[in-house]
Amino acid sequence: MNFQLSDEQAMLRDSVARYIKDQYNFDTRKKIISSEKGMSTESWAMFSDLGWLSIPFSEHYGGYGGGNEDIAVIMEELGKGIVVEPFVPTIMLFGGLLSHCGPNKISADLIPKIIEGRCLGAFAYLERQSRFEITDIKTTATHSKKGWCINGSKSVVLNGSNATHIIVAARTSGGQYDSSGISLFMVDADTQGISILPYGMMDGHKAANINFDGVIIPADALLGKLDGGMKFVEKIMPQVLIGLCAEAIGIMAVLNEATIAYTKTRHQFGVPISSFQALQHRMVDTFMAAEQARSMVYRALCAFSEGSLEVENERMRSLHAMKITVAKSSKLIGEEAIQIHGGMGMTDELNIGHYVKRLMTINLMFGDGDYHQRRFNQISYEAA
Amino acid sequence: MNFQLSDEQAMLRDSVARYIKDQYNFDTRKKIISSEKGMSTESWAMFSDLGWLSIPFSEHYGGYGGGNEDIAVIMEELGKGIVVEPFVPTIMLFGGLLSHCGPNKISADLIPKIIEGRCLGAFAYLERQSRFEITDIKTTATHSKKGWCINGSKSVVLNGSNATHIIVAARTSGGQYDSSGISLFMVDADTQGISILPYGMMDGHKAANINFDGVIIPADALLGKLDGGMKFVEKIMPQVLIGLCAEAIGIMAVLNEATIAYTKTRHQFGVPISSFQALQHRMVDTFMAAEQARSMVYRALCAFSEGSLEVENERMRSLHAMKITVAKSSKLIGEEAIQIHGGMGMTDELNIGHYVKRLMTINLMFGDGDYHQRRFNQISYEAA
Amino acid sequence: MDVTFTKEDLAFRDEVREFFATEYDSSVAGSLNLATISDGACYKDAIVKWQKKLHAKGWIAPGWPVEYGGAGWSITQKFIFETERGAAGIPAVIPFGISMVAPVIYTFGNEQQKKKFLPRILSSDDWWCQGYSEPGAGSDLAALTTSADLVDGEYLVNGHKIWTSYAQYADWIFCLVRTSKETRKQQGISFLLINMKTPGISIKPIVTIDGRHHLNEVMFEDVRVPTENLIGEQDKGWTYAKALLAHERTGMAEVADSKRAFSELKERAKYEVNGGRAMIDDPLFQMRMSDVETELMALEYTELRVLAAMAEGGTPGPESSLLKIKGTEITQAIQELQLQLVAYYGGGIPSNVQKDGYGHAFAEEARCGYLFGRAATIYGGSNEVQRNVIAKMVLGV
Amino acid sequence: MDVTFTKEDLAFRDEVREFFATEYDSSVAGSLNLATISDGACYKDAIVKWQKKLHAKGWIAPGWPVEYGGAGWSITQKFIFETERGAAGIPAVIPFGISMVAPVIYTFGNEQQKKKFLPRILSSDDWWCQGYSEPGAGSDLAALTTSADLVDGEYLVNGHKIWTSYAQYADWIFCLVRTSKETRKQQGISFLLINMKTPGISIKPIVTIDGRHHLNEVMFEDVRVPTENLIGEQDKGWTYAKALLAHERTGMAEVADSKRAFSELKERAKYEVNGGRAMIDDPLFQMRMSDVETELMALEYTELRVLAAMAEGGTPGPESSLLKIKGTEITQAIQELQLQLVAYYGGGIPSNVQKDGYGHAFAEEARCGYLFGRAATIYGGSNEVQRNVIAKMVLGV
Repeated sequence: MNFQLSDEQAMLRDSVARYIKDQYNFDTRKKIISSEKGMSTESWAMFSDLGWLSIPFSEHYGGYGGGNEDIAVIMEELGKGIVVEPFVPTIMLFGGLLSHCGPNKISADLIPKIIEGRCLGAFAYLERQSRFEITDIKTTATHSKKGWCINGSKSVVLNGSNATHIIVAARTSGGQYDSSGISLFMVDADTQGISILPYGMMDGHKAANINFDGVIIPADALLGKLDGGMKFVEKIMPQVLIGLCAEAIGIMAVLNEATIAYTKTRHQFGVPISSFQALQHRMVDTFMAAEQARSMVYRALCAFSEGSLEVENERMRSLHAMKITVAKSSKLIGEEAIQIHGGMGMTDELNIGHYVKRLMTINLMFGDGDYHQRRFNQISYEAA
Repeated sequence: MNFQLSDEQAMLRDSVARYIKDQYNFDTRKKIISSEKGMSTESWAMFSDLGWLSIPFSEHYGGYGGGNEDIAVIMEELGKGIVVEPFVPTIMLFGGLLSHCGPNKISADLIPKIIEGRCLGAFAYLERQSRFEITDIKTTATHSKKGWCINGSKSVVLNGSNATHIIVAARTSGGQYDSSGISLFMVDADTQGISILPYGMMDGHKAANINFDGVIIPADALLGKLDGGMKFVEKIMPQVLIGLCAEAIGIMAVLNEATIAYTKTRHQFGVPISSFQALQHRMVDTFMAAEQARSMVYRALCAFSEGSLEVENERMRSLHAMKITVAKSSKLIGEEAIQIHGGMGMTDELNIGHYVKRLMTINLMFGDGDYHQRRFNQISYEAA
Repeated sequence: MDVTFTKEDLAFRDEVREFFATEYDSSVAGSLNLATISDGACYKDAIVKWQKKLHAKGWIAPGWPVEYGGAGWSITQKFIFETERGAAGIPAVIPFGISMVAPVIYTFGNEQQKKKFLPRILSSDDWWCQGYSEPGAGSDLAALTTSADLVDGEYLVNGHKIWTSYAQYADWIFCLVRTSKETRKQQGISFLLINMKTPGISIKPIVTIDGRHHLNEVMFEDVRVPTENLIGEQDKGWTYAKALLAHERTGMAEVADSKRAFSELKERAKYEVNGGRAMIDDPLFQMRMSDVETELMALEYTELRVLAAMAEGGTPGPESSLLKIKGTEITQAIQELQLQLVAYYGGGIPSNVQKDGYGHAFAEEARCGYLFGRAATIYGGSNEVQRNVIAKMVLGV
Repeated sequence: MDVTFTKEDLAFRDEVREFFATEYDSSVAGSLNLATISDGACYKDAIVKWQKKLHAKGWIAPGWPVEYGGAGWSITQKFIFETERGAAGIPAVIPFGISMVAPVIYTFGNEQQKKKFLPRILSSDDWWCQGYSEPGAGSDLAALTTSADLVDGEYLVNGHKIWTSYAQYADWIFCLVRTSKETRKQQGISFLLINMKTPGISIKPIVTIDGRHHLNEVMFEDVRVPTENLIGEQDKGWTYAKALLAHERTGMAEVADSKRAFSELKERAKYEVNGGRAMIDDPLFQMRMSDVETELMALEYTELRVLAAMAEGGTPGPESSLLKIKGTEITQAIQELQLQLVAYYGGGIPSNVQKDGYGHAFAEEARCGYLFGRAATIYGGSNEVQRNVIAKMVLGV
């Protein structure tokens, strides 16, 4: 039993850490998020050069063939730099779905391009009404003479405005909440009938609302089986959630360290505020919250590792429990970081608020803590 | 708008406070609870002499004609002495039900005896399976030649072993959970077929499990209307809950004071532990919790006062909210009192644990915090 | 104990409702909503317009002594007014003039100062801001270093104030300044009124984590202030400020506004749906809601108890700190639930997207409310300092 | 990262399961359940009987170095053993001998002491108790005043220990005593082993709020202790005790036992019904359960991380305090839910009523568990002191 990184993983970690330290400081990030694209194409090219974009993809496509642990290693370090480039939407969502749908013509075409940094992807699944139920989909794909015709509106599509390609989850059968009638389609971002409304998220990432108005795509744009889209979404979910939570623990580490450091320099009533026992005990609680969150990420990694003896139900429990714990720890750590930084923590100028806002956004992605707690309760108690 | 006691109420408060200070100290109480009866008949006679037993009863019966506020005044002071005599079961439950069922022969007979201290009462409603649902009643009362025949088992009947008379809630129609098929019956404690198993509760009060095995009682032992028992229970509930919560705020006051005093005398690391900021802030939280609980008791008192403009739903919301808040504050204050007293707080010898155990028992009576929160949610949100 | 309303109280309530319904028209309300709050001039105009209406009615400063323009209301009337204001979704009067500097002026100021300043505060012709905090002196207010030296019969003010709300709109600022260097740091502080148009004053906006401009730094460089602008005695300013602080905290319970915010939350929870079920029907969300609502119901009565005690001649003690702590915690808890309710949409849909109908009607409000709301437990004496205050008073250490 | 089980691990797990199933027979289990715990002799007999079986198997002290009788297990094997023990509802080995005094003896004791004490600890022939706390020195352990003065080649011990668990069963007590009055209070403390049968020792039971007798005061009046019972050097006892403390805390996570308690809770929640609905189906109760269970799932891995780091040669640092804090908080949280589950019946139905079938099968266990469980955050270095420890290590102040 060990929780140590392999030599390769340690190298990967150091590579990301070094890049962020040398080339992605807070000022650089500020410039990137205030640019029109909201991301740096130079950075993205560098990510490709450094091999990070190849990590989860099979050697078959020219990838590194890495697993959840490797993703977690990268994501934790990206979290420390609150990097806004679209690693999650392009590599983990778009790329993940492509990997699982394939091998097929589309994956053979696009995955190498992703690895080379020439294809940016997005996954359009959310709709205005769907909240955290991914299966709540009203957007339709119907047969047409030329292939498929897509109609509907998608909300908060991560990387939606920069993506060259979009995977759209659309209803091909069943009612509004049916999980079995959803199919995935590959759509070129410049196809006629698509209108994209981009905006910046509070975490500095770019997202978009996308309207599909009679968008015609070829018959072979269907990914995998008809009505079988949710199966692929379920397949990528463990890695996506683990990746996001790993990013979160990177952020928590930064926030806790920064807060402790601040209390040592900030003087009130003639002494550093780190000497106030009430604050000390609260910082102990944030320390423990970060450790517990990290343990949960490790637990999920172990549950989904090859050779794990865990039954499916236990794996899913670990996954939900991870998201719940990360949500709670994030909330505590984020709010205490601001509170203990006092007025300074409230300013847009300091980095603290930006780390907190990224934590808040991660909490929202693919279900907040309460959503996962409901699911956890369901499979833990109701089925019992 | 004022929250001050009337002169009469202030006198009543002082009377109870003086009695407890002079004649009901912790050692006296210890002797009382280790006695076989678990109560002091001398104390009870004194309560009668001092007029406390007459407070809620109508002048018509020789009572004082007091209201919820007067009850709250007494109960808060009784709480400060963690008095174990059966004021709640005899005066508020048994007496309350009699008052509301009457005027009739039974109330005209028994209420004066209660006031004189010659009648001790109990209300047998709970059963093994019923948890907090008062309407979950399996005990039956069926017509018999001689009147009614009662069969069933009641659990945790407060004052059950000392009561001369017992009001029994029994099912006269409907299924196990129906609220409309429950009737109340007056039963002499020495009627044939009754077996009583007494025991001490953790709070030092006496309770009993009571078995009714073909107990025959006269036809006129039915209180109020057939199948209408729950109406009376609902009528006494506001006063009962307010009284219990008033007792709780009396206890909270004692615990908080004792804890603060202890921190000033207890030295660790060369200084009084009251100087530790982490403890100070926690004691501020217990102070605030006690104030919030007190405010809720006042709110409920106002909601149920004559002339209140609150609609029924708002009154009930205040009642549930009071029990919820008292439960939460009690838990915090009780646990902190023990924790901050350290090892001493764990001993049976010190009074702290006994105050905490009474708070815990109050929390359980007529629904714990979660039970009331469910009800609160129901009438606040689901009906909305 | 008596909190029932008399006939007169009920008549007063009807009058208040009527006034709000008639006078707080939608054009005013429209300018005050969040979509336009970033337009400062528009925001200020709307506030002033509304406050002038309150003034015309004689209701702008109910808490003042009647002789200076107060309304002479009973506690019950004040409670009714606040409750109705909150229920109508009308913002509270901007506190810096009416509830912060004015009580200091009418309690400790001279006749000339009262005549000069109070009428223009009542009429909202002067917008005031507060110059207390400094970069090195946050919760430790008395550590301030901004100096006012008597030179040629004038005070020469030099220093740096921070976290000054709405200084960008202000005509006047009331400042704590150091007029002598005593050993005890609370001594040697004076209370000075400074015209914001005086040469040497500069303002630097502070953008907060909600992306907006509420706060400022205010710099003083050789700013000349006439001695007639000194309140009371020189070096005694700490006493005046302290009297004000407990007053300020009492007003921080914000029960009426939280009640309004909570009822909005409840309304919204009916229309936010997850998997076909409205959030208001979700047992977990219900519990989160009632956790907050019951705290708020308790705080409403805690506030009434404090107000009633003050009406009996008491002064707000540690209870005022309790109101501040609980009030701000509840405000934040409601903001958290608002944000939780909008889910993804809290992440970042700006108002222009809302207008296009793609977005979410109250997502931006929820996000900015939550983010700027984090300040509530920091300003006005951080909640940590309030806990110290209570500890001192309650524990007697 | 690797936490998967090898074939050998799985074989070991089967062996452990088999051993527990065969050897921990119901007669032992019956004597250990709560109904009889008040019968001290019976309780002690059952414990000793079971521990002797573990000893015979060589599994009584897996954590010891192999040379003294340890099992030489890997971290994974220790984890498996603990997990299976918890799952089987078997109590942990009484720690005072095996995990508390023994590591001090084999690390700092001399050969004679090792030979004399270790075998009888392994065989459970000696029952040990801990003499650390004193009335004036609780969490501030080093403030102890019990003295041991060298007189005629023996230590003459005088003083007063308190909160001593199970002293009523003990053959030996290990004590911290003051052997010289240095200015720094941690100095001048020695680590002394004392036979409980020595004249001058008296025991006074402390009944706790659960109404039971677990704890004691132990008084020493001119108790003569041979110098051969001194561990290591005189006046250096604090160093030895400190090494032990971190060790002790690491064992306080009690994850396996909490998992067992939680699964019992879940089982019981199926049969406790409110208005016809099982509590396990109640959304509020579900949330209370998962709040605790997720914390426990995290703690299980936090503990594994600490153990793995220790196996790599690390020493437990602030993480051991984390395990103690979180472990005890979780234990208490489960106890609270157990108590909540039994509702009214937690109020006080004694076991004799249970037997009559009127009562509630686990009400007394829930009540006493909750009440005595309050001590978990107080003893072993209160959680406040643990937070101070982490603050010091993590903050570096």
